[in-house]
Amino acid sequence: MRITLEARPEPSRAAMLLTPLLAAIATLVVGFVIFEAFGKDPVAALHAFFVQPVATRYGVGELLLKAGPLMLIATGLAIGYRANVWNIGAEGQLTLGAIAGGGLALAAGDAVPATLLLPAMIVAGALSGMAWAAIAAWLRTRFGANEILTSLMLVYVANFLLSWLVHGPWRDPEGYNFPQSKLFADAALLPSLLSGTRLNAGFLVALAAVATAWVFVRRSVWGFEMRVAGLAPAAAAYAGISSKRNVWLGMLAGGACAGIAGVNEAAGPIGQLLPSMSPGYGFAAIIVAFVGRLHPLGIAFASLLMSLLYLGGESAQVNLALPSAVTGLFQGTLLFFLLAADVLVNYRLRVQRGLPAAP
Amino acid sequence: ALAFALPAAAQPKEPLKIGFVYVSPIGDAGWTHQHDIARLAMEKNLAGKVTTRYVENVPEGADAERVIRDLAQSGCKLIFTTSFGYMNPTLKVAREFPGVDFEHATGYKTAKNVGTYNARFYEGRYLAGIVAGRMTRTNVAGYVAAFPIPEVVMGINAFTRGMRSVNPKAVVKVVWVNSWFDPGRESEAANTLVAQGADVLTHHTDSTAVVQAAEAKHVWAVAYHSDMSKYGPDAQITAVTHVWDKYYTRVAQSVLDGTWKPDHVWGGIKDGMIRMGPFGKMVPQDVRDLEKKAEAEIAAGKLNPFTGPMKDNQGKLRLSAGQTITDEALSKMDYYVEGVEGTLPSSK
Amino acid sequence: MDSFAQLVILTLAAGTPLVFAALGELVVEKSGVLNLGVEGMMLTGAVASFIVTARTHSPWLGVGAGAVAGAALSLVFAVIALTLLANQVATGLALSLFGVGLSAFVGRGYVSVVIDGIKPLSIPGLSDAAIVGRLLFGHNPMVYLSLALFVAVQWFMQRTRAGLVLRAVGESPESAHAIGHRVVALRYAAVLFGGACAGVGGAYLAVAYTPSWSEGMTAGRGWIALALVVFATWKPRRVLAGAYLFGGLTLAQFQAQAAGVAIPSQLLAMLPYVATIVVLAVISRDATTIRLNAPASLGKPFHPD
Amino acid sequence: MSAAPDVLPRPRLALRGITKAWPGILANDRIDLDVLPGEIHAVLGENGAGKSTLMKIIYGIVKPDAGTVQWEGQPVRLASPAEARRLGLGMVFQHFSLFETLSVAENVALALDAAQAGPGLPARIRSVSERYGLALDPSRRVHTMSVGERQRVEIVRCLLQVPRLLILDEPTSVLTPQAIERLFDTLRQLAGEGCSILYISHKLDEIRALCQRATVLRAGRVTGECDPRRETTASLARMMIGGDLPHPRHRAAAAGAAALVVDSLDLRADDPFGTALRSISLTVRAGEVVGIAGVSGNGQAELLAALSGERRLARRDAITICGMPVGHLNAAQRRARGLAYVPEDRLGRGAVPEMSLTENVLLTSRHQGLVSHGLVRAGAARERAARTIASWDVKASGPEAAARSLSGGNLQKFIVGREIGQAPKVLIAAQPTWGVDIGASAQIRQALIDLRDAGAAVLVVSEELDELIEICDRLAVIAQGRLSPARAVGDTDAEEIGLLMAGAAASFDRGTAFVR
Ligand SMILES: Nc1ncnc2c1ncn2[C@@H]1O[C@H](COP(=O)(O)OP(=O)(O)OP(=O)(O)O)[C@@H](O)[C@H]1O
Ligand SMILES: Nc1ncnc2c1ncn2[C@@H]1O[C@H](COP(=O)(O)OP(=O)(O)OP(=O)(O)O)[C@@H](O)[C@H]1O
Ligand SMILES: [Mg+2]
Ligand SMILES: [Mg+2]
Repeated sequence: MRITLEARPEPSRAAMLLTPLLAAIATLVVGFVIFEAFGKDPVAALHAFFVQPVATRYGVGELLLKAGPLMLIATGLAIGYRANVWNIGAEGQLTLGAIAGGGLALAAGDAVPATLLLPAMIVAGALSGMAWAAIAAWLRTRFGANEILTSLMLVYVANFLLSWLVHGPWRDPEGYNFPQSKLFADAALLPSLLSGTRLNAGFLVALAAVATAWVFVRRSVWGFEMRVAGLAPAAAAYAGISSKRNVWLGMLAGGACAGIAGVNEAAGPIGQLLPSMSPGYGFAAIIVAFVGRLHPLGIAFASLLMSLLYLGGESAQVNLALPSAVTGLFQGTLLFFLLAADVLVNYRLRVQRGLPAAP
Repeated sequence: ALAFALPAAAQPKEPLKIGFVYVSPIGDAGWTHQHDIARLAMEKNLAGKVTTRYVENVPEGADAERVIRDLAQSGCKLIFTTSFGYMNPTLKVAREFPGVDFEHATGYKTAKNVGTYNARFYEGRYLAGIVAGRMTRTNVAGYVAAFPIPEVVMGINAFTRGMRSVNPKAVVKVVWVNSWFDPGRESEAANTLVAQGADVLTHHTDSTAVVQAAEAKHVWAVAYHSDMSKYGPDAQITAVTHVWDKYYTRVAQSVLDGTWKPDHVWGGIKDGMIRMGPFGKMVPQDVRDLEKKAEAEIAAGKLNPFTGPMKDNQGKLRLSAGQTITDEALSKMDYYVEGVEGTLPSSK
Repeated sequence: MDSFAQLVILTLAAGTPLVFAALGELVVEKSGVLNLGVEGMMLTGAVASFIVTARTHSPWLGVGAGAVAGAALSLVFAVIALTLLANQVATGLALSLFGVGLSAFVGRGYVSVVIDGIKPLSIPGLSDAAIVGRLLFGHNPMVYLSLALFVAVQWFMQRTRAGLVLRAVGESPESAHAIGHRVVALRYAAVLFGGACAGVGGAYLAVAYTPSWSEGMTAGRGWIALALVVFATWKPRRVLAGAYLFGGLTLAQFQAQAAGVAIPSQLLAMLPYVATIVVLAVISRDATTIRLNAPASLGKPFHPD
Repeated sequence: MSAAPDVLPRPRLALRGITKAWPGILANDRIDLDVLPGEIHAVLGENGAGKSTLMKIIYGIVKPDAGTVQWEGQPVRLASPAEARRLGLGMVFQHFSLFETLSVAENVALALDAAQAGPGLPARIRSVSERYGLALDPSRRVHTMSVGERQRVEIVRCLLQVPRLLILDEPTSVLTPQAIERLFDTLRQLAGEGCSILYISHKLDEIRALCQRATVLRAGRVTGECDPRRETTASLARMMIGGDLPHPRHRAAAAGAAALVVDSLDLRADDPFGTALRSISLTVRAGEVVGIAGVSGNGQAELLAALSGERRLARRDAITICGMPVGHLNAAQRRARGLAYVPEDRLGRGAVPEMSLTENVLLTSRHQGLVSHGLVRAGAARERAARTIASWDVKASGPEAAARSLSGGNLQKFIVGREIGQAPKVLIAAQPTWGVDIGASAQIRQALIDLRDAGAAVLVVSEELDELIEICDRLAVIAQGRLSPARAVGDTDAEEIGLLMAGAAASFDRGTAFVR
């Protein structure tokens, strides 16, 4: 007797909803074992990991605050990924967005009202994120240079650029020459969304992006064309779908979303320019995009989960003195389970009795 | 280290909860590592009266504020935030938790319940420069540096002035690696400097790579953060080490006593916040004596590494004869002094 | 001329961790599997090699342990991505996350432990003789090991039947399955090999290049290695060229700084990255070479019916 | 070693009760099959009857759910093709199992055991391929080859293994009549040497000419067994589909104005091994079917890419559709001008395998009322898919069925239906009935003729001469990138065209190439 995987005729909707639960249960079991092994009360540990961070209104605000950029970036990236456009440089595009939006905020100072300044910052962030992504898109369409490499390398270049700006020209003159810009004026700060929390209007932008992406992917003809290009490039050529346009659309969508995320960080919880504007959102969003199965709604949920994992990791350090390494292990495990359980969406387990063996 | 005896009053009180926020993992062997050693020492010194918790690897950005707030919310009454980038988040959270005392390392803003603390590492740099100036044969020292912030720049300048106080021909070459922690790059930078004639290396980065590179290349090394002689037994001539344990114990004790007040502490040799690492066995006695003498003078307040006349390396006079630098000017330093080669990227 | 020899030696030393990791990943990708967990596997290899060296005082045993540890971690990837058919990009990224945590965790007690690492060769009369002697005999033994690995990979891919099968599997697993090759088993082998190579790359850092252990000590080299495989258009020779180009340019910008060039160091530091992009754009114009070398099934799950 | 009628020899291969279910379909249902030594045994059935599945089970690629396999009287478990090969089985696949970036020699070596794939292999490939008239250059890479050439590689690969049972799953669909004759000679020779042959084809007259026994499958079950030499094509067809074949109605052409004009088209090949097109000129008028015959690899792929717009041209007026120059336009833009196109590979080009039939309608019809304000009108697309399914009698679970869940013949009917449903002014069809069973083939041919009668211009590129002669009004031959003048079908015969296809008269006069 052996267990084999058998392809389902079509993806199972039930499994789509159930596999995350399955993964969660498996993680809880493993969590029990891990925490028990560290001499921590597993129930308390899991509580600290998954419940405590969101037990308060403030905690929920933090969850959404951190989920926002992940959701926004992953949504943009997924549009390209569906068409096999592999933008993995969102971190750099985010940085450029922060530079442009932040630069505008610094230049405007107190002179411009928020109603004008904030939209301008967001547009500037989106455009510069797109411009950074456009480098990779242009290199791909013009020279055929692989965008995985170019977009990744541009992350490093973007970070050096920001570092140079905050160490040099944009350094706060009153800041004792520390590498920080001036604090933004109030007009350049995103308004709060939920009193008593840090959640700001940037989250609405993320939600709007998810909704737009949903329409684009499910309903628009361009979204359809990009899906064709991702699934069967020869069919796309046959149907007269421009592969260049798909590269541009895919890269620019990712760049715009990442750029806006950069503005949201600068004009939201940070409020100035620092040498590093993101704790790796651009890379984490890649995982979010795939855990969300490249679907806007899936991505929305995946980003909440990812955000919870971060908060849980901190909470476990604060409340249980678990080193961050252990939480990294735990996070990795949960992601492994989530990804592995996905197999049941497209396959079912089948127990086969053995065939007569050869003599 | 038990300079602070237990207070007589001994009704069993809930131990003081103290939180630490670290910018990198404890295991990075540099800045954070030294803070954590001091945290443990403080726990021992005040056994039973304090408990500590820490969050490591907290990026200087939007996350810092939440972590600090979480610590405050979880009952910590004293919180050390140990990186410059935590300054604004610390102040923000401090406003919401007036009953919690905050100590922010290396910053310049204080508040009712926020004090800052830092050490005058440049004093140690100057002393190390004296040793290096006497030990060098090529009269070239190599300096592997992370980012051009005042903290690092004043170290480079102090080291250079120390060297040139005993060896006017000495020059210092600087390579910026643009990373606090990347052993590979630090090592490559060190090797580059050796190839360009440096026979003494020092670093303002977080790993042991520069000292190891010096050992491999048979040149001298001045370690930073901690004593690294076991990584470079034949290379390390001395070290400039961070010692926070006394300070942490003292602050915690003052909070226990209810006497804590926000302060702007910038301690040096005399406060025991810096210790000069052991001399390497290759350092001759007269050099050791010279360094000890200068150390005593600094501790006594008789010697300031930045005493005029002092020119920057573009020839501009920054301090006239006899003038000593103000703390304000020091903490904004953005120029190289005479003897450092190259131009500081961000100098105005 | 002496400084030239010095520069060559330093460049090779700087490129070597990338050579190990990228050659391993090249074999993995040639089989049609994309494992983005290189950074995690390198770190795991680094910590394992360091611990074993600290315990046994034998750095070569440590290198072996690094290989085993890297392979063991890659096995996790293989089970999830090859047997359970999970998305390879996401699984690889999760593997990196996991590897960073794992290495930090097991290495906690070893942060300030000192080991006696693998030192550069010093053969009296050869390694110190003139420039040729130094160029030929002045490197770290692991640099020679990386070159041997290059020769072996090159030979394996081009000259052996197993290499041919590997390329075929990467091109079309369905066809390979149809004519009787064991696709999944072969991919497992390739992934484990890639893991072992990444582990050795990490071990090089921990026991030869900068003998020490500290969390995250690979500092992003795993990502650079991944990029180099693409840069090399899946050709071993270009992996070597790319690794040394990258290492050499990093050193060159340090040289420029030390020589007092008045350009902000952040802008100089962009150099290796920008140059890599430019070179890639130039070589990418030859689309045929890329089409012939890129594994067509890269990243796509395969399930035999 | 042929079977004596009185002593029944032990079967070389005996299947008992083989059952295999794919999700949602029983592909093989308790199948029993005996193959005798030295026998050429046909397996017949409509598209989707389960022939390929059964062959894959025999070759060890697919594991049956139930049933036993006996080889030379011994029960065996065929767990993999490697094991099957060790027993002496060889297989030519219906869907190629080749590696595009590898050379012919490497492709062959991969299918042989390590011992057989020694350094002498290229020479052996050359000699075997020449002996059977399947000329091949061992060093050439497969991605540069046409479909027909690839099939040669598949066949040669098997012949090199010296098998004791050779399975051929539709091997002749893209060979010239002469090459088919030569292949048959080879197979008869092999059988004479004792090799058993399992032969699958939809071309019933081939089966009657070649095979001694035939097993008929319908919907996964064995429905009959016969000696095809004693049957007629019609009676075989009846056994397969359980009814009579429709006869194509063919009226005389009433050609109108020129609808598709190619004017001295020169095109360099994208590929070092591709075929350059040299001053190709051609006119297809409204209300006629023009055929282009030729062995694949002679420039058909390049010509089709240029005609369809997958490859855009520098010269606008190299191609005109209904008087409008379209050379510079892409495929979608040419569609908007009235072009429709049925490509030769249906899965992955003509249709996206993972997408539903509704979405596959959108693929080529998205700018024909199915999109408004950039948004897809899903309901309208579904309705159009349902209409195509119904009017073409496509066997599918519905408009939401994934394209890959359809059998080859049914998908081809769907694609042809989709393209004809756009009411094109010009339809280009490449290999429209390749691998399609006789029932569906007849239906597709009839549809092409009906489209012509409705006033459209139809261009058919095919390697099946019989098909071309059956449906075309005029015929041209492509060889080495040049196109012969088109001639009325009545003025020529299969023999002559077959010779032209084989390249015997490869150089045509440029001046006369444009024939009215
Ligand atoms: N440099 C660019 N910047 C922004 N968008 C661009 C750029 N180049 C192309 N695009 C966009 O991408 C699409 C390219 O589509 P398409 O593939 O049709 O180009 P193309 O016409 O095929 O190019 P070529 O003329 O080189 O063949 C255009 O619709 C355009 O909007
Ligand atoms: N891998 C598979 N997964 C699911 N269904 C399959 C698979 N392979 C074949 N089928 C289905 O099994 C049935 C039999 O397919 P098979 O390929 O054996 O038919 P066939 O007789 O060879 O048809 P054709 O003449 O078109 O080649 C069809 O309905 C087909 O769609
Ligand atoms: Mg078939
Ligand atoms: Mg068929």
